[in-house]
Amino acid sequence: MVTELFPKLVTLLSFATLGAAFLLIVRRDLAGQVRLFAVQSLALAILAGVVAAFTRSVELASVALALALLKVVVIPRVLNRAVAKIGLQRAALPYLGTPATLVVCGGLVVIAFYVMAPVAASNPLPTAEAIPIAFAGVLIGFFVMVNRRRALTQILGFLMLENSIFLLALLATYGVPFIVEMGVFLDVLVAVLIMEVFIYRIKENFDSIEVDRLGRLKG
Amino acid sequence: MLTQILIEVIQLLIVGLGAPLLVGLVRRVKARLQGRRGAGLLQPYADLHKLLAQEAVVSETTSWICRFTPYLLAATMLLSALLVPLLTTQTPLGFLGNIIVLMYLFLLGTFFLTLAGLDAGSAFGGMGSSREMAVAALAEPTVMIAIFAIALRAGNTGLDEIIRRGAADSLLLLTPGHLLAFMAFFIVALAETGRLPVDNPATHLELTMIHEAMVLEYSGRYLMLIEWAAGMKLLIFLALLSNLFFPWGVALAITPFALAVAFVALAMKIGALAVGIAVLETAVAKLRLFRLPALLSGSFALALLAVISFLFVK
Amino acid sequence: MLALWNKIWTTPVVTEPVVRTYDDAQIEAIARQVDERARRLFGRSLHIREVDAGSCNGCELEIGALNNPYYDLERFGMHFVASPRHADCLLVTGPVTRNMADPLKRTYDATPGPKIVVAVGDCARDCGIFAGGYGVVGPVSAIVPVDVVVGGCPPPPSMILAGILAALDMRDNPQSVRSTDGPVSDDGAQ
Amino acid sequence: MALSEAMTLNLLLLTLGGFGAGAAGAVLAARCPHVSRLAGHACALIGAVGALALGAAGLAGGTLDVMIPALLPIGGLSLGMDRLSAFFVLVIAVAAIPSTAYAITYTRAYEGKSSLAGMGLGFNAFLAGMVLVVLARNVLTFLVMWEAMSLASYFLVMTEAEHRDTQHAGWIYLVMTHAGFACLLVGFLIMAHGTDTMNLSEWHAASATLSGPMRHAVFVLLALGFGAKAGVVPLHVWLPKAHPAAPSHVSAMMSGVMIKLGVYGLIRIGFDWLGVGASWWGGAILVVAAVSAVLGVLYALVESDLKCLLAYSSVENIGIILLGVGAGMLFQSYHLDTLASLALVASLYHTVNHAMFKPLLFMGAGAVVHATGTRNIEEMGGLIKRMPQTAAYFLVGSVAIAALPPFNGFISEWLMFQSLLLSFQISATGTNLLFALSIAALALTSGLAAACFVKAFGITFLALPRSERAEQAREAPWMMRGAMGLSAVACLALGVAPVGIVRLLNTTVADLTGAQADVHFNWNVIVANDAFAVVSPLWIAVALVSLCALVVTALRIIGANAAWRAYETWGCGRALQTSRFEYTATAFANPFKRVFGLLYRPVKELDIQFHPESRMFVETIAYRNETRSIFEDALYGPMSKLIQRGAQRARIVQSGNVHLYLLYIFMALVVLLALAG
Repeated sequence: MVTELFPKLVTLLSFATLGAAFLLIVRRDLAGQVRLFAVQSLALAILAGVVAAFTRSVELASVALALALLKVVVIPRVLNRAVAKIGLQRAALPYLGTPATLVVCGGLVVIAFYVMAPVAASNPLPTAEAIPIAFAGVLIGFFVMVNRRRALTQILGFLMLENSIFLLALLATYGVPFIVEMGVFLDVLVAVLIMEVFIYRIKENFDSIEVDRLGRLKG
Repeated sequence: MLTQILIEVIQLLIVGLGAPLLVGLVRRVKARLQGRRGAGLLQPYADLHKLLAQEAVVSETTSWICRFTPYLLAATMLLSALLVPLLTTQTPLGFLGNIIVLMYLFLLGTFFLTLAGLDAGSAFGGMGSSREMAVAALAEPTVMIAIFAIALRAGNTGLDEIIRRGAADSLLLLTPGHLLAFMAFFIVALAETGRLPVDNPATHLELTMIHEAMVLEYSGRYLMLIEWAAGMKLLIFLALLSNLFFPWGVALAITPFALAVAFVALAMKIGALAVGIAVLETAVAKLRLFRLPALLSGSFALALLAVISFLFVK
Repeated sequence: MLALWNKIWTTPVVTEPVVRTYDDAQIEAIARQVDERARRLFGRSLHIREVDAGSCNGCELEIGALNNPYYDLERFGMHFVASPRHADCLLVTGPVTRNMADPLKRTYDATPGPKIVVAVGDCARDCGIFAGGYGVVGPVSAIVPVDVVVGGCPPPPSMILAGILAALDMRDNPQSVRSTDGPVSDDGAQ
Repeated sequence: MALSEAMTLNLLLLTLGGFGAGAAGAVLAARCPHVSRLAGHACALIGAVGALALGAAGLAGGTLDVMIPALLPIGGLSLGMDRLSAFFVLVIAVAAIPSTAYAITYTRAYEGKSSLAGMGLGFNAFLAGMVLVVLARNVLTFLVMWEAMSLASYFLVMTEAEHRDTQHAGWIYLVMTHAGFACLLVGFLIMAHGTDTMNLSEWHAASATLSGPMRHAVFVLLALGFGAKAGVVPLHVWLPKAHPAAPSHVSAMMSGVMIKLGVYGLIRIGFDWLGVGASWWGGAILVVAAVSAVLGVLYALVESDLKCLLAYSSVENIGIILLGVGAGMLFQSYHLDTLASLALVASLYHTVNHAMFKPLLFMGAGAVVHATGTRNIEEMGGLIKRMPQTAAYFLVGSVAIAALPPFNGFISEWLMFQSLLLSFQISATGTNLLFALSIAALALTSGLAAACFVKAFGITFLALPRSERAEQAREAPWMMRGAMGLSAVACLALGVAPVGIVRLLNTTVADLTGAQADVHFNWNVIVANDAFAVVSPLWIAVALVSLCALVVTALRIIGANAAWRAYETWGCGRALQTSRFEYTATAFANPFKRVFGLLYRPVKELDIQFHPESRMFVETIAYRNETRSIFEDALYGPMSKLIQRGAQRARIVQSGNVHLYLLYIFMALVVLLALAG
């Protein structure tokens, strides 16, 4: 039963992260996007917990705990603070409209499945069949960064990308070593804090956080 | 033979008599969520009964289409009630058609209702018709792709067979494709039955209406038939959702006990979905008409993801 | 969204149990009586079409209040509809102006029978302070047959509700008096 | 049942004799338009009935082998008939019989205006050409008949040549049809060269000798040629111009049948001449078909010229038919022969259905246009009261073309859906996704088609008349109504009793794919693919009717108020209800225009002239809202410019100097000799 249940559960939770990514694309207001990111991270943390339970790995369990703490609680809080300070409630400002974005992301999922299906097939782990989903998340994260005009939503794209890479590692090899994972988390936290400060600076200087306007800085 | 006739009669009665109760339930829960007492559960019966006693005022510019449509609409819904497996997977008239036939029967009803909306020559009716048809047409691809996803899983497009396969699969709810298809189908069900956020069934403002604007000309028994049919459509969609995606309790063999269990299970599943709809309708606002394509394309994306997940993640 | 749910969860049902805010004892009695009978007959159904025949919108504000959770018209099985075709009760406010006389008559004719007409407000009863104005045709009863008149400027929601309930009572017992208040003329086409 | 060859030959002679007599009669009686008209079309009717019998005989197993070497060079006139040919003869006949009967009365309107002798000659030649194309058995016969058919239809399109629109339409038709013909010619020559035979029936066996690239080249060329005739996107541009310009019975035949011969050709190359092809062939046809279906119906939806709308809807239906052809080719390349047969059965069923309801709709449109004097549906309305029978028949056609039960379009679309849904048996992910998207396209198409025909019927026939001509419209004469009634009954019959025809089609496609589709029947219940899907059209129809009756009686029994009273339309108490308040066709299509704005590129212009004294007063408001075809803008515009520029350049060659011309001839000779050597 457990051996049958485990891959199903992994696939389902991976799909949940992908679903959260899709909803994040559709969502217009920043606060909702941040919440969706938290939801995605939560699904990821649960997934890590499930894998940890299945492999009886204490290291992975602590990674799951750290992930939950950092990405479900700390980073959303930091981002919410930034949202509150900037005062932009509905400000995704994508280049493409919602239906077009959905079409593009659907296409990215298809490409991810197409590219990753052989990889998944050659990997012996029971979690392998969800690898294409993780890869789709990576592509979508990239696309969100490309498609959004505002700096804050680009950070969200970056965080989603990072989540998906974590997922990919988890599915393909049951996670990278503990110390590396912690280092990455620290990096992400620092990156988010730095970017937050940058956003304030940009906001103060330009009275807007549209990335387009940074083009004026060049000589 | 007699049991088969009995089952079909029970199905007709469940859909025909249960529809007003379902509408009453949704309204009651909504009223409670809005901090009101609301009308009783049986209020829709009183409404329909009253409409029957009223005379019908018909626009003088209309033709036979306007008077024929309510009967056809009620008949298509009753026919759907005969096809849908409500209590058992051995629906006697299931051979009449599969799930695609069901969708085309709904489209037939919509086709004539939109014609009737144009018949009186009022601007409201035309507007309602145009919008209803737009929603119906845009919902169609999602429906078919969701059906494709289901057919992929069950290897069949017959309603009975899909349910039987589903009931045999214990890990059903953990299949991502299944859940994605459910979400897609749920959004389509909201659009097809004119619920929020697609259409507001309780609006009084002509310009925000879709379904209601189309039937502004109807009165008396004609209106009664149309409202009844709308209730039946909601019930059939909810029954489809609950039995296709949560096929628990559906009688696999015809025994009185199994049928009783199936009836209770069906009532509970539909009740839960109805409460879900009421909660959703309290929480979300109606979307602007031209934001609807985004919603429907979202549901289409979900359905396509369901197909992809069934194709790749077996 | 969570904030909304919290609000919904913590807000009790605010609807008044029975009409008791108005001190007119007679109307309160009618209301209570009709309400009881309404329960006995497993609910009723009345669909109302509101016609503003030239009112100052004071009455409309009060009528609008009928829909709020406090008065909750829906619990009596009544609700406002968008078309006279769907209605069996017309709620008419204001002195009937020249421009609205014809539409009012058409609305009345467009309503399927059996139907009742409730005139709301002093203006609807006798043109109120607008009586004799050059743009005013007359009270509602000069255009369409009126069943019940609810006086007041504007009448409070409870009073309007009582008036509608009284009219409903009359519809179910046609042998009772046609009108409790105000003149009735039968020049409207049936 | 074996039919003697003499009998089929006699039927062929009857058919061609009918058409020949019609043509001769029309020309001989040219002085007397009335007689010319009657003779031309009555004889054509005999020919059409002959074609019906011929087709039926062919489907029953009759064969034909006619060879007259003297009549044509290089191989002579060669005719033959297999089941596929017989089926298409039948399709021609079922559309031609009502259309011709209709034409007998309909053409009265052209007396004194156009040459009826020319029309009779052209119409008969057109019909005969079509029959002979599907019977042709060698390259030259095929090409000659193809050209005869195209030219005859061109002259019929030019019936009202005095209109500028017609001239334009005729010109575009001529260019497109000849571009297609050129592709066919080159393709046929390569094929004949590669297989070393001009005999079409030998190609299937000989195609194996063709080299790979050659096969691809032949496929592309022939597909382009047949696709241009079928009117697939983006080769459809001539269709919405030429079909409306022709008289309605001709439009009925062009839209109902002639474009199907493109389908005939595609089926021939996909399943017969070239053998089992590469999988990208089927994929390409599937994509083109899906695009044609969706774009065709989208353009139909915003059209307010009734006949133009019907023409665009033909593009859509060709798309649906080709979905089956493409799916069948794909299935075949994956060796799923029973599924290929199912897809082809669906496709051929839709072909015969479309040959019934499209002529019906064109005949209805002809009656309406004749009665109101306009093709613009914004000036119609209220015709259901003035032309009740025409309205009823048009409604039948609309419901059938919107693929709704219990009419015939529903059955073919249902079969099509089943065959596409069964694609999961292929295990190639890219192909699976392609199929998923074509299912979505077909679903979108059927939804949009319903919207389109709600508009076409609703705006044309319902509510108040929008113009004086529409108000004074009269019902069509009995002969025209009878022809429409015949088609309407056929639509219903094929909708509720598809069993016989599906059986016939199954044997027909089995000749092509080598396997029968897995379709069983049980008391009018169709069971596809081992109980994968079940439908019972007859019982659905019976149940619908009896449930309607049940509702009526139930209402009577529980004592519903049966009184009803007519009163004016509710317009918020407004005094005047005129047709100006009605929703227009443009308004009806507006949501679609906005949703699919990317494809329509709507142009909106609002021009308000204010009173010179004050901006509070408006003198005139001009509003223009039109859609442009992206293909004409982006594809054909630049192309025609390029050709014009090229032609300018080429003018230097033409100097007028005789010596120079002699030099050209000499150079050509040298080059030829060098190549031959």
